[in-house]
Amino acid sequence: MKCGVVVFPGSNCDHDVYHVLKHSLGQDVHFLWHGDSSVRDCELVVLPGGFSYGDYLRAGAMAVHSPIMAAVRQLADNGGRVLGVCNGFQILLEAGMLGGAMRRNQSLRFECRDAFLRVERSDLPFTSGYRSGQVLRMPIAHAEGCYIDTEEALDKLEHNGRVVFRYVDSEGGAAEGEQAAKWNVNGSARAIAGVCNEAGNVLGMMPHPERCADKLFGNDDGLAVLASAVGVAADLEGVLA
Amino acid sequence: MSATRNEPPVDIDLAKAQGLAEDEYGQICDILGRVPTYTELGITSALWSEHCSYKSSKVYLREFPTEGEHVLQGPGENAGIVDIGDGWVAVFKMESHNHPSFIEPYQGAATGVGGILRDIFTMGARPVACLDALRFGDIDAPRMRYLIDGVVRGIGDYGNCVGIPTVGGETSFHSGYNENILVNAFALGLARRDRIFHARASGAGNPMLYAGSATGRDGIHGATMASEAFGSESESKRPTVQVGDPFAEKIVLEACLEVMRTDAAVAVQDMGAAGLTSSAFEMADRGGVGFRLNLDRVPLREPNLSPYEIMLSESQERMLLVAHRGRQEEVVKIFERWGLEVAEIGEITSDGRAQILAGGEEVASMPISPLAANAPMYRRPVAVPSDLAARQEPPEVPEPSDPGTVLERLLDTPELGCKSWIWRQYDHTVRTNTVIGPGGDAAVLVLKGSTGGLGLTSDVNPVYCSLDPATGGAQAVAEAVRNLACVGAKPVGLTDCLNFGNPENPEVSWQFREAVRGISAGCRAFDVPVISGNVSFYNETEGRSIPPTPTIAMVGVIADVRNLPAAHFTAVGDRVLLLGQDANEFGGSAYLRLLYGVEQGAPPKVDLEAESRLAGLLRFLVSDERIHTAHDLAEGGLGIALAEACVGGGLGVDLEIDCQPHQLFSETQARAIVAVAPNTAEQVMAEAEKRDVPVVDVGAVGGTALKLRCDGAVVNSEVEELHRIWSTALPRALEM
Amino acid sequence: MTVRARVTVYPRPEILDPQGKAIAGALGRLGFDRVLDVRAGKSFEIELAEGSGSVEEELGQISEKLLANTLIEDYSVELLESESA
Amino acid sequence: MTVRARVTVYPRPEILDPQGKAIAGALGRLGFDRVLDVRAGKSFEIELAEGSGSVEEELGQISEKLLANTLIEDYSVELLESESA
Ligand SMILES: Nc1ncnc2c1ncn2[C@@H]1O[C@H](COP(=O)(O)OP(=O)(O)O)[C@@H](O)[C@H]1O
Ligand SMILES: [Mg+2]
Repeated sequence: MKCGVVVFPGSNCDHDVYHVLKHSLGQDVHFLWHGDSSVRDCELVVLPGGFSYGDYLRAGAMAVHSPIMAAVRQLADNGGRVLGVCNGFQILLEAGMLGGAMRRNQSLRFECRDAFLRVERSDLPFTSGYRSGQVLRMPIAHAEGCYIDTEEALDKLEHNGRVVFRYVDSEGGAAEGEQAAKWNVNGSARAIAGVCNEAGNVLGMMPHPERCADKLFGNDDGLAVLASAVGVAADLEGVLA
Repeated sequence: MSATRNEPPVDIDLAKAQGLAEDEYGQICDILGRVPTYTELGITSALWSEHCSYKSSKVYLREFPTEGEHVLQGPGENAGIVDIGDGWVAVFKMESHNHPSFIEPYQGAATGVGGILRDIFTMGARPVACLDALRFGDIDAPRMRYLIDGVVRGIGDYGNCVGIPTVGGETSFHSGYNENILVNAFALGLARRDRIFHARASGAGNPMLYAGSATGRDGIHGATMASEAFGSESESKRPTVQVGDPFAEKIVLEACLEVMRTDAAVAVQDMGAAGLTSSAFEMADRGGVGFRLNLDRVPLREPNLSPYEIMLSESQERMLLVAHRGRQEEVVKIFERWGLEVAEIGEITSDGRAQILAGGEEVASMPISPLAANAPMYRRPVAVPSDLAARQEPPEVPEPSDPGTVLERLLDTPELGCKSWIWRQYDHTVRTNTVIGPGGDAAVLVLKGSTGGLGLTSDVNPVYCSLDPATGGAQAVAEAVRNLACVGAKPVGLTDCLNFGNPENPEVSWQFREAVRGISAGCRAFDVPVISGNVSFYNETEGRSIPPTPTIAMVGVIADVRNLPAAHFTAVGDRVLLLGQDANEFGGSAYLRLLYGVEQGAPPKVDLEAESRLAGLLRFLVSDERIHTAHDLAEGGLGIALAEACVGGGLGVDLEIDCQPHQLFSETQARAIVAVAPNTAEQVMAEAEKRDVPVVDVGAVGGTALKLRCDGAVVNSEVEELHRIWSTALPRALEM
Repeated sequence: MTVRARVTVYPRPEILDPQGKAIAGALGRLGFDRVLDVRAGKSFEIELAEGSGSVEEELGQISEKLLANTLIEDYSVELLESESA
Repeated sequence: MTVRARVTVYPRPEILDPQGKAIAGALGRLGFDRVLDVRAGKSFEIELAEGSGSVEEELGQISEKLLANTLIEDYSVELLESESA
């Protein structure tokens, strides 16, 4: 699949995503410059992690106004696939493409560690490689990952099945109660780790699938996010070879 | 040349106020053949400062072995370079940011990271990893929690934003740092061997370009200046704290690497300490050329900076480049595309002089190489510390009444507790090269596109160094080698950060000389060259100096990173083998210091040959994929090493050890534990014996407790409980 | 002529403000026990060139477009003083 | 009775303000070309219980001790309104 990875000033997971798409999944990948006004013929565009414009005002706030974002929006409207990871998720939120907003982590500190996620939907282009209810281990690395919205909006989000990943405990149980802070790593409302749009072709998630896409790092739980997105069969053993 | 503008007249008093000694002032007058201008005086005092000239340390640093088969660039450039095979080179260096971090921990530590990253990418290498070595005082000392929090946030926020993982480091606490904390930042970059860049200016007529952030009054050494003589108003406007802008750094980094790929640039250098002065002079001196700068063209953040201020500003995230005449447009375009300010501020000349213009006047005209060649160098008086013999008296070692309780008490200290509260605030997985991050003995990076990788570690034990700096220096090198060996890495080079007190104090000078001697001996024994480094003197408050702290950061190569052992136990049933032989050594031990407040005795002896044999054995075992676990013994001895190996994987052990209970905490060097599948234990033991490394099988992995019997004493501690104590010790002490 | 203004941005009242809470807690521990509540916001001082349109309107747009995320934040605009160049 | 006050904290004028710089740049790219300069600061709204000492003094101490890093930041205190409970 023809894939684009957007480079904003301050992106720093751009090469990591590129590497997985190109070398682990054998796709046709290009970098897209934030100043470009077209995504060319890409069918999947990834907004990578990092600190676009230093995240100086609010994470993602300045990147939204880059010329490329109009083209990304267009692609999404036309049914193309858009994946925002970490800073990319924050940018999608600031762009109003997913609803909700990010606040600083509950701990008020940057958190770099593994989180456990439950796959809430496996019928999306990004999750078809998983089983519904499957528990994944995936690294997070962010300071502003606490997803919030009004109760009403959250209810609607849930109702429409737009919660794609949720932070859970290592057994897949709810990250609630006394242990909530341990598992819901940033204090997100309803332990939301990733959401999609109505149509299901735009996904934003805080954890980094590209950082756990290779057995070398002791974890390839994230590979199927990217593999699914580019339509590589969910038979991941084949992909890994 | 006449005095320009309304600058103060230069005389010996002003020179002294700027930190120049009387004969240094005489020297510069001789070199110029006249009295320097105000700007020239500032330039000279900066270039000849301890920080830039290494005047008190140079005579000793020459002892370091700096050459080796892998070394492409030793000390003298922005960073050292070693060949790591397959056409790749590793570029690395460590630097201190101690004083700024004590004043303003967040910005001090952040700009420390920024500075070391620039040192790496100016060489054409992409930074891929950082380490941070931190020394704090007692947690309850004034401001200490604030300092710790600020330093950790500063390092995290800067490195995270630039997108370079901090994959390891070290952290220790000692009252000797109550008033002088240490922040040492290490960075490593990778480059293709044929794409290395040197900061060596050449080619008369080539334009000099300034790129990055605009210049403000940051960090000019206002304190040492004669303030009456020079507008006290502008003095008061000078910020003492430099503020880092990691976003600017990130784009400067990307833009510089892009520029270097074009061949349009001749030389690139960052503006670090002494800013434009040191970058321009060093670049020209290395290339044997001169330059002409027009300060009116320097981008300024605020109006009305004097030439003196522009030359000495330490504003962050700025670069100086020399481009090939006719190709500067390409360079300019790249910087502009990244949204950076760029200006042509001068050109290279052939006369070997630094000519500096401002407001149509010449404010400085100095011959460059004599300034460098005549930089002062001192062999300061040395004296053995008067209390040394007393401090080295053998300590009394109390027998623990219950070694299990002792173990728990040790794990409950910030010193020996888990440091994850720190490294969780650092992105250690970005760039997806981190095979082993913080928490093991050494960090491991994979070199993408191959199975090979690098091991990185930073080590020193300041308590040992204070009891015997030569032994402490050698021990730091040995420990680094040992930590690398645990992940199968063969050392290729090291960088150091030598943190000491006031070199004008003969006892400090002695410490420095001895430490360098010890490090050099270590380097020779392991055949590891020093390829770069940094000296930080004057870590002293009210006459009290820090413990001598020569931090060593070492890099090793690993042929295959795919099946490395862990630092913790991973498989039930594994045999636990103890390598090395205890000699009951407690001088400077954690046991005496943390439980009894005693820092007494000679530090553990360093047997460099035994260390070499152990490291060789460990590397062999790792490369042969025969071991599941490898963890060296360091602070806290066998007891702490076992506890760490248990809590790291949540597995217990059942062991029988032939020693007296207190020996569990002896810190004899050249020891490690490994765990192996039962059916390979014999082979491994035979290999150890063949290599003359003492080895005993002490028991097996399994169960939920750390169980151990020695000389009638019993330890039986639930691993879960040990984990709870160990993992929360630091945040509890910090109350964060 | 230039105009100076200040835009202040606060989390909306119904949104939790963990930073404000943390500060209030820290102040309590420092012994400032009169402190009942803290809200943490942002403040921007903006210098504008005199132009044709209304300054307030311009600042409103600036705030909506960039300075505040109106989903979770409120903003207010305040003119400071004008300066002749 | 409670007192409400606002503490505003800004980087000192001579200190680099990376945030302000980045925001000014973004506003320029958005076409707000009247914007000459932006400084980014913090704003705290504090609610205090009526007490014996002077409110201003208390807020001064709070600012010095916690809200502002006076090495690099200036602060100012402004009383809002009092409310009877
Ligand atoms: N300041 C720090 N930053 C990052 N990692 C750290 C820091 N301090 C300690 N660590 C990590 O914690 C682990 C234990 O450190 P240390 O006790 O110094 O190890 P060792 O005794 O093997 O040298 C190491 O993996 C180290 O990298
Ligand atoms: Mg170790």
